[in-house]
Order: sequence, then structure tokens, then C-alpha cells
Amino acid sequence: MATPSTSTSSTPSTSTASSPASPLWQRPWARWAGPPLIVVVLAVLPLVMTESANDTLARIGVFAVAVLGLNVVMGYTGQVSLGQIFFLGLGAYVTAYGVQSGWNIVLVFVLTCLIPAVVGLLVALAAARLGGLAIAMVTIALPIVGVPLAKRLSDFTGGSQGLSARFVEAPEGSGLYDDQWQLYVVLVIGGIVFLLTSLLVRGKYGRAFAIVKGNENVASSMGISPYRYKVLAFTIASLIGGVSGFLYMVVVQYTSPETMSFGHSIELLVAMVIGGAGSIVGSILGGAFYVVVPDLTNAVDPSLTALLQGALLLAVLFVLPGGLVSLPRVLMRRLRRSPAGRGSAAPPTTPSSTTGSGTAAEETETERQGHA
Amino acid sequence: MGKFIQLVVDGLSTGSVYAALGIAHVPEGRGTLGDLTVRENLRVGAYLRKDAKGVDRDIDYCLDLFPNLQDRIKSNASALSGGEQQMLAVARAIMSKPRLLLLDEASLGLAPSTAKNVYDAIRRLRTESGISMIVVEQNANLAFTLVDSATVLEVGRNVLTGTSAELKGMDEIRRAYLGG
Amino acid sequence: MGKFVQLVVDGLSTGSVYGAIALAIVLVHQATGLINFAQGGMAVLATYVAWRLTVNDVPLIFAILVSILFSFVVGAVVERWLMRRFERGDPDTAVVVTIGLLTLITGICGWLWTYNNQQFPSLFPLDTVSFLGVSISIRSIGTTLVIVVAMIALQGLFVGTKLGLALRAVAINPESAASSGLPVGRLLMVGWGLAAGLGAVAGALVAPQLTLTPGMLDSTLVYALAAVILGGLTSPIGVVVAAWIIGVLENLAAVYVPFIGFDLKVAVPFILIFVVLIVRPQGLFGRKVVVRV
Amino acid sequence: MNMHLRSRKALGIAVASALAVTMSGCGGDDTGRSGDAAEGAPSPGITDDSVTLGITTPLSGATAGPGTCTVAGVTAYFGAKNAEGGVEFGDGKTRTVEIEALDDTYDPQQAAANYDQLKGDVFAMTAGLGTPTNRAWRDAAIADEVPQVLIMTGDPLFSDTEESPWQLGFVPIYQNEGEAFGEVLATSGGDHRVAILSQNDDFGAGYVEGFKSAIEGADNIEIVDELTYEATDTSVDAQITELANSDADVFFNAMSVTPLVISSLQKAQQLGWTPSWFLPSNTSSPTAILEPGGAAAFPGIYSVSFSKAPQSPAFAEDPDVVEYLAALKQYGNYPDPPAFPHCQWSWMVGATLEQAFQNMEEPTRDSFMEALRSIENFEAPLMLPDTSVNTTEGGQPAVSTVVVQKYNGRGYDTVTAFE
Repeated sequence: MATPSTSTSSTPSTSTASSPASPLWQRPWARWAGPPLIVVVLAVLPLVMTESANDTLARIGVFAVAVLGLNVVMGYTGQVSLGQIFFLGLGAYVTAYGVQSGWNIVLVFVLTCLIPAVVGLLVALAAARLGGLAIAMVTIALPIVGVPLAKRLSDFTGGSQGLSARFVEAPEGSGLYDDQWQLYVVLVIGGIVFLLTSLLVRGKYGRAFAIVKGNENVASSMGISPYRYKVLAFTIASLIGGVSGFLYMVVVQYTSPETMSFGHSIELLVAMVIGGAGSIVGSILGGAFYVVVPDLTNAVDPSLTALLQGALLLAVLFVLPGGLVSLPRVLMRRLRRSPAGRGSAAPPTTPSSTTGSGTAAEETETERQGHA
Repeated sequence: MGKFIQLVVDGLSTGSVYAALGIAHVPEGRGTLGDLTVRENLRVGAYLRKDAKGVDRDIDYCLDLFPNLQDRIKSNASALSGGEQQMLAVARAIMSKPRLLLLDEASLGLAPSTAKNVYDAIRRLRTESGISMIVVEQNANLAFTLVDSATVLEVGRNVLTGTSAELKGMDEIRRAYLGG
Repeated sequence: MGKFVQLVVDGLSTGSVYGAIALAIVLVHQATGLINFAQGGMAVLATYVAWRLTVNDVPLIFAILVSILFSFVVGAVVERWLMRRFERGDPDTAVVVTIGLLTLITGICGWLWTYNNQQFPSLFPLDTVSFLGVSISIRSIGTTLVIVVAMIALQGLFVGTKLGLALRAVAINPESAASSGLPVGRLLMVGWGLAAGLGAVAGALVAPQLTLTPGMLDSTLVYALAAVILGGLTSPIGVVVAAWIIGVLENLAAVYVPFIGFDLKVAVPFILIFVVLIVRPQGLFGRKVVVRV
Repeated sequence: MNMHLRSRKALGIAVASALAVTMSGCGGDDTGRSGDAAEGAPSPGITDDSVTLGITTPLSGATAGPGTCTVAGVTAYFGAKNAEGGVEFGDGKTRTVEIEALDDTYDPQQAAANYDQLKGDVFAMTAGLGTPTNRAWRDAAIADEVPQVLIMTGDPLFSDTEESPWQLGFVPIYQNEGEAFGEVLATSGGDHRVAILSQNDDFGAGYVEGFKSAIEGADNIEIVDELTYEATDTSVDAQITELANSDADVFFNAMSVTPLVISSLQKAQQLGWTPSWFLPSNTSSPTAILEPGGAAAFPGIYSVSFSKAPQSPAFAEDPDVVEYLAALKQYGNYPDPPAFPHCQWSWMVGATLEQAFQNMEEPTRDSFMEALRSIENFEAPLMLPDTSVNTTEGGQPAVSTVVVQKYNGRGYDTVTAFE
């Protein structure tokens, strides 16, 4: 989360982590060979792996989609959002309620996308006008007010006992186990969302988001209304959050007010930055971090969860301030420079000259060497 | 001048070297502290000085030197115009009572009349305080109104050196700028 | 009538708790331009040190002073060896580093002193004073007074002293501040140290009521952030007043506004912020800033 | 292709394959889907000389205090038993009992993940704390036919044998505790005005429901004011202030957050409101709550319990308590005196499981469930007189009988009437 003063959220962060794709995929041959190869591997994987590996991969898929949504509004558009978990929770509730009321599953999925998107749109319409501070505070309010509200609307949400919905048994004829079927559902839906989003951020909208993130005043001087694109980014993020809520129900099949607790929103932000902000592959790595780390610390020592997770987080950021997605780039630099023997892993982010002044307006050019 | 030249200064961060040795630097980007008021910017300039009365006296001197700053003393530095910010940058630099003042493109981005006011004030400063100055300036004519001697650099090479009187009218200067 | 005044007084006391942490957050932001999520965690760590001393029969006042000093050192060390590396980089990364620090500190406290509720002795006696038909606990008066003193001290530091001015200059533009000879490194450490010391005071004030656990100040952090946003990032007085407003309005809304009730009173600070930000985007007391591009 | 490209491609493939290996590697042994085990074949997690039990419970975060206790008690119990050679099972074999506990930070999704990880290696899941966390993997446990028994939640769903064939709660359901106090109050004869403050979740709602059902007929009991609060609140002073204005003479306080109970005791005194109090079993500890809260100022502090409080002097020399505290230090790595009753309850879970092990004929989960559901009037160690474990009653958890107790300045005495 950039410091709430708008200036820092629009500090022209020149960290290379915000480059949309790591160099590996830019090679022409990778662009052709890569995707089909991945699809084949993902198609075979669920059949090969054990049940708990399938569950883990499915949960990684759920939270990778949630982190992707957060990236759209935060990584790519530079707005501070600490409420993404609210949209996941909302999506999960819509799914659970829909399934329990026996609605058609396709209708349930459509509603799980629409309702969070509409809520996100309404919130953004009001908040985007007020700049970084307001968006940050409103998004903090969503999960914090959402939990007691979920308890109060108990006839929809099952109150504090929550709702469970088992609706993803493997179809009879397929000969698949439930966990394999669930993993396929997550991979298909998640894959589509990732594909659409990567097209979005690479296209016209992506460039507009980047400019709004870079410098809102420059954006408006170029005829790009920061307000319109912030609302769009927030709505898309809410929609993706809803989809991740649907996938959450596919995998966990139970939801309660705890699902959307504020602590998880902070963990999603951590996952986004650790994976690599503003990057598609970073979102996947972020989802993996969110899911694998608690299992890892449980394996090491269940009574030291917080200590191990804190230490691990700081260690990763110390070595890779740009997030896990910058690992290949950092290794490359180290490989190339090691013959010269002086390979210091300077942080890849080129520092902007100020740490973000407190002014509400964007950072003035005059403070940098060049002249406006 | 001798003392500075003998000292080995490379490798140290510019900030600590300049201030400690009594060198004041007016950076090209002016380094204005936007959030602070004009008075606070001046006080930051005098951070290393211990004589409180002397500092107050110098603030009044600066306001006299740059009258435009007088009525903006309370407002945030970020609200000042380009010219006013340049004046503030110079004022802040001399607040540390330097022995050597480095002026880096003081007229850049200013309207000609404002640039002239800034240089007039600096000339008055030179005569009254006797601070030695090194001025980097593209606007040759403006520079010659201030400096005693000058060196013309072309693509980094020292093309010409002499007193400002000698160099003033020479077409050499024009050729160096206009090329060909 | 008594009930109304009672709710206001209770609100002021809870508001002071939010205000204390908010002050520490403003101090760090003024000095380094960062929002420190670990502010509450560092305060809890200091309070555990004070608690450990009181268990070994060290007098309370002395234990608290030691914990303030300890916290100052921890704040400076954290800035020098952890935050320094991230201050110039991407602001989102810096915030996540403070979140990592919060998790680590909570883990250390849980590991060394378990997650059980520890009793922390109170600076102020437990009995109450009644006036205007309202009974006010000396503890809440004491808490409010200490926060007022801290607020005035902080405001004085930032506006009146050379150190305060230097801290702010460094936060705005470290290179430019350095060119005037300001020891940027040491000032950043001092900024974090002061904030951590202030956090230790807040921890010692709050622990008797909340009982000491590693996550004692977690829920306060959100309210402190709300107060910081509402009060304006540049003004210590504004932030404490905002914290009081939040504390009082929360109680009043819970009782008098039928729909809100006690479960949704948590929404009050956010609705308040929304209204204020529509009118004054820089917060109640923050300075209006005009910048020429 | 220049050298540069080839090295980058090699790196790409290396990363991809590494990812695939870790994915398949971390799945543990490649058993078929659980629930495939043939009838009568030994269930996972049990061998001839040992049985493994799984626990997923909050070991960090806000509920880590009681969560840590739910592991410490049962680990200490079987640690002591293993030191004496182990537990003699119904099929004649003596086995040691190992405990595998994982932290779920009270997050339902993590609890389900922990269950997925444990279900392949453990014989049964037990002792986990929390309603949402236990509910998250209840359906999966039923589908996989893995026992989820003697868990620390008062949610009635787990004790309903039709709905939850493989589940059984341990602690009295919230309604039992509220009902027990309601009955004592209703039969007290005097007229009483009751103020209620309850936690806004199934915990608080369960207590209030039980209390109201017990005082339904009694016309001498009148509820004058009823408010709720959030478990994440930092203060309930505002609620106490409003309830004090109702000048009720009995205060029914269904609250599970220790600091808030202490501050409500203090706040009531400050307002000069000193009713008789009712406190739930898990927030009525004399040393951790009543002393700091200054409870002596109130005419009567009532709570319900079924376990002896180890800190209260009355039980200082009690052999059960002495043995329990020693084992807790030695085997449960829980050095200081237990701050939450969950440590005692988890110790009793150990004893109850031992009963089931002794009666089960075959090393299978079915036989275990059968044995577990046939325990009657078992006085587990640390239980108060005339309370017992009884798993044969439909719709009731292992412990459903509680006694009402009154605080006597140092500990609690069982009472039958409301003075």
C-alpha cells in the first residue's frame, strides 16, 4: 500500500518489477512454445499428483486469482486497496447461498461475478473522486464492516456458523475423483481469468492504468481521465475477487465471516508484493506464497507460525525487493557479473529520488534533476 | 582557494563534504523543500550554525536581498514560482555562511527579467559579503555581469580562458555556442 | 443526561488509546515518509519488557522508563538495519516490510512470553471520581492527560525545534537536506526511535485495560490509521483530536443511532472519514497544499 | 542461438521441472483416495505398537492462548501414559499414542488444509478449538469417514449423531451452560431483573438461548435489557454503562474474551452497579479474571463448570490436580500454570480417548467410534463431583452435565440455589 498521501501512490516508481513480463517470455519461440506446453502440463498434472497435492494446487489457484484482482487495482493502477478479501468473501457467500437455494450453477457463477463487480463499482464511483487517502480508507472499511454485517444478515449468510455447500462432486461418467475435478474447475476458470487479464493489461487499458499509476496529472494532461480508469480498475478487481470467491467455495466448500477478516486482506497485499507487484506471473507466485508458507511453517514448528512467517517474509524482500518474479532477472545479473567477481545484487528497483513527500499533490519535477 | 584544491574529496557523499568544509551548493533542480515554509527552508540552510542571533540576522539580510521572498515567508515553498524558488535556493545556500558558493544554472527555466533580478541580487551579495563563487551558466552575457574570469567549455574541452572583460565581445564565444 | 456524558467520557478514554498509536504513526511519517504497520507491534514488545521488569519487582515507573529507552533503541536499529534499505524503493514494498516486521515481532513475543493474557499493573489507581452525576475512572483521565502531553510535546518538537525541522526536511528530500549538512542517516534513526518510544508509552497506558498479549494493539491499529487519515498526515494535534472524535462518536452512534447498534459501530470512523474527505481532502487539520507542476 | 539465449532457456526448463517435482513431492505417500480402505483392514495412523492422533487448532493469533492449551493437555496425558509403556487397547495390544498438531490461526481455509494434510497419516482428529474452523472440514471428514471427536466447540451440530456420524463435541454445548444457570435462577424464588450482554456469534447466542429456555415458565424472572458486542472490540464500557441504567440485579454475561470480562467487572464497579454475575466456564478463572477484575465487590459471581480449577487453593492438594500439573510441565511443554480451562478439558479428552481405546476390539475407525459412543458415567480425572462423561445420549456432547458454582473470594463452591 503506498503511503496514503496521493503523492507517493503516484511516485513514478521506476522499479523494474512493474515491467509486465519477465524477460523469459519475451523470446519469440517462448511465446509460441510456452502456452501450449503449459496447458499440456496442467492437463496432465491433476491425474498424476496425490490428493493433497491437488488440494494445495487448487488453493494456490484460488488465491492467485485473488492476488491477480488486487494487482489490477494496485500493482498496475497504483491505487491502495486493502479490501480485496471482502470481494472474495462476498463471492463465496453468493455462491454458497445460490447453491443452497438450488439455483443453476451457471447462474450462480454469473451472479458471483456481477454482484461483487456492482458493489466494487459503487464503492469506486464514490471513493475514486477523493484520491488515494479515501480509497485506502474505504477499502480498509470493507472487510472490517463486512464481518459484523455478515453476522447480522444471518438468514443469507448463516451468521457466525457460516454456510457449507458441497456442489463440486466429480460427474459420474468422468471416472475422476472429486479433488481432481475441483482442480480442473479451478484451472479452467482461473486460466481464463488470467488470460483475459493479461490481454487487458497488455493492451490499451493496461497502458492507461500504467500512466494513471505513474502520474495522475500527466495522465489527465494526456486526455486520460484518472477517475474513469481508477473506477474501471477497481470494478475489474472486484469482479476478479468475486470469481476467486467462487473458486474458494469450489475448493473449501464452506465459508463464514472469518473468510473476509481484515488480517487476510493484509496477507493478500503481502502475497502481491512478494510475488511481484504489477505482474501476471507475480500473481501466481503470490498465490503460491499465500498458500504454501503456512504449510511450510507448520512443517517446521506449528507453535512458531508468526515468527517463522515474519522472518521468511523479510528474508525474501531483503534478497528480492522486486518480488519472486524478479528472481530470474537477479540471477541473470549475478551470472553475468560473477565473472567480474564483484556481483553485488543491487536491488533492481532504481530508487526514485524522494521517499515520497507529504504533499497531497504529485511530486514536483523540480525536485529531480531534470526540469519540468 | 588553495585549501579546497589540496583536499582529496572523492568517495565522500557530496552533502557531508560541502557543508562541513563551508561549501554551499545551489543545485540545478533547486532542491526546494516543498512542504516547509520559506522561513523553515532558510532555517534548514543554517542547520550547522550555532549562533542563533547570527541566523536571524542573516534571514533578514536574505529577505532584503530577495524582496520577493519577504511576502511569501509564511507560505509553503512548493507554492513559489520558478524564480522565487531559485531565489530561495540561493538564500538557503548562503544561510550556512559558506566560504565558497557553487551556483549551478541559476537562470535555467526563468524568464529573462527574473533571471536578471536573480543575478543582480547575487552580484550585490558578492560585493557585500565577498563570498567566492563558481558559476555554471549557459547564458554567457548574464554570467559575465557577475564573474571576474571565465572558462568556455565545449564538449568538455577547455576551449578558452580569460577575464570576463576580454571574453565579453569575442566572436569565439558566439561560435562556441552556435557551432560550425 | 448522565448517560450521554458518560458515553463521551468513555469515548475520550478509548479515543486516547487510538490517539497514542496514531501519534507514533504520524511521527514516523513526518520523519521518514513511511506508514509503519509495525508501530503497534513495537509498542507491545516494549510493554513486554516493562512487564518482565515489574515481574522481577522493579518499580513500575522505572520499568516503563527502561521500556521507553529500549523501544527507542529498537526503533533506531530497525530503521538503520531494516528500513534503510527500502526507504528509497517502491513504497508498497516498504509497507509490506513493516507488515513482515509486525508479524516477526508478534511471533517473538508469543515465543518468549506465550500468547496468554498477562496482567500489567496500572499507572493510575482503579477508583473513580464522580462529578456532574457521572463517574469517571482516574485511569481514563490519566490516559487522556498523558496523550495530551505527548501531543503537545510532539507538536512542539516538529514546529519549534531544530531537530523537528531537520526530521521533516529529511522526509521531504534527503539529498537536498544532506546538502545543507543535515546528518540524514542519524536523523532517520532518531525519527523511528522517538516514534517507538512514544509507542512504549501508549503500550504501558493500554496494557492494564486490554491485558498484555502479543496481538494486544492489532485491532487498535486500524482505528489509529483512521485517525491519521481523518486528522491529516502532517499534524499531531489533528490526529489526536480525530482519535477522540472517533472514540466518542463510535459510542454515541452505537447507543443513539438505532440501525448502527453495537455490532456496526465499527463503521462510524469510516463514514466520518468519507464525509470529511469529501469536504477537505487533506483531512481536518492537514495543511492545504498547492504545488506548481 | 547465442550462448546467452541457451543459458536462459536451460534456466526456464529447470524452474518449470523443479516446480512440478515439488508439487508432486509434497503430497506425501501416494495412497489412493482415503475411504478406499477395505472393511476390517487397519485404518491409517495405527500400527501394532502406536496410534497417531491429529489436531488442527489456533496456535497463533488472538485465540492462541486456549488453542495452545487444547494441544498441551492431551499431549501431557498421553506423554505420561507413554512413559509407563503406553495404553492397553481392546484388541490386547499396548500402543503408545502420538499427537500431530498443526496451527490453523483460526482460519477455516487453513484448518481444511491442515485436515487434508493430516488425514492420510492419523487415526482420528481430536481436541481442535473453534466452531468455523471445525465446520470447515466437517463435511470432508464425514465423506472420508475420519473421526472428528471430542472437539472444543459448543456448537450443537457436532453432537447430532444423524447429521454428524463421525463427529462428537466434548464441552457442553453453549445452551447447556446458559440453561444450568437459568434453572438455578428460576428456582430461586426471589424476583430478579436480568441484564444480558452476549458476544455477537454462535457462542453468545447459544448461551442466551439456553438461559431463556430455562426461565421460560418462571414469571419471577424478567429480562430488562439485552445488548451484544464484537469479539474484536477493544472496550465494552459503553454497553456496561447502558446496562447499568437498567439497574438489573442479575447480569448474564456471555463473554469469551478475557480482557473484556475484566474491564466489564471494573467498569460496573466504577458505575456503582453491583449485580450478581453469571460468567461462562471459559472466562471465570479466579486468578486470571476475577482478581484483576476486583470481583470481591459483587454479592455473587456465578459460573458453571465441570472441571476443578487448578489455581484455586481448595484443590491444591488434590492428587488429580497435582499429577496433571506435573505432567503438563514435563510432557505438555506448558511450563507456567494453565491460564485457560481448555488445558484441563484437553486432559480429560485424553482420559476419555483412553476409555475408548480400551473398549475398541479392532484397530479400525468404525470400532473406535463404536467404543467412543458407549462411555457412560465416566468420572474423568479433574472432573467435579456429580459431573461425568456420557457419550450415549443422542444430541449431547461427551460432557453435558455441569454444576453451578459461586465464587468464594478464592475459588468456587458448588451451589444448588441462588442466594
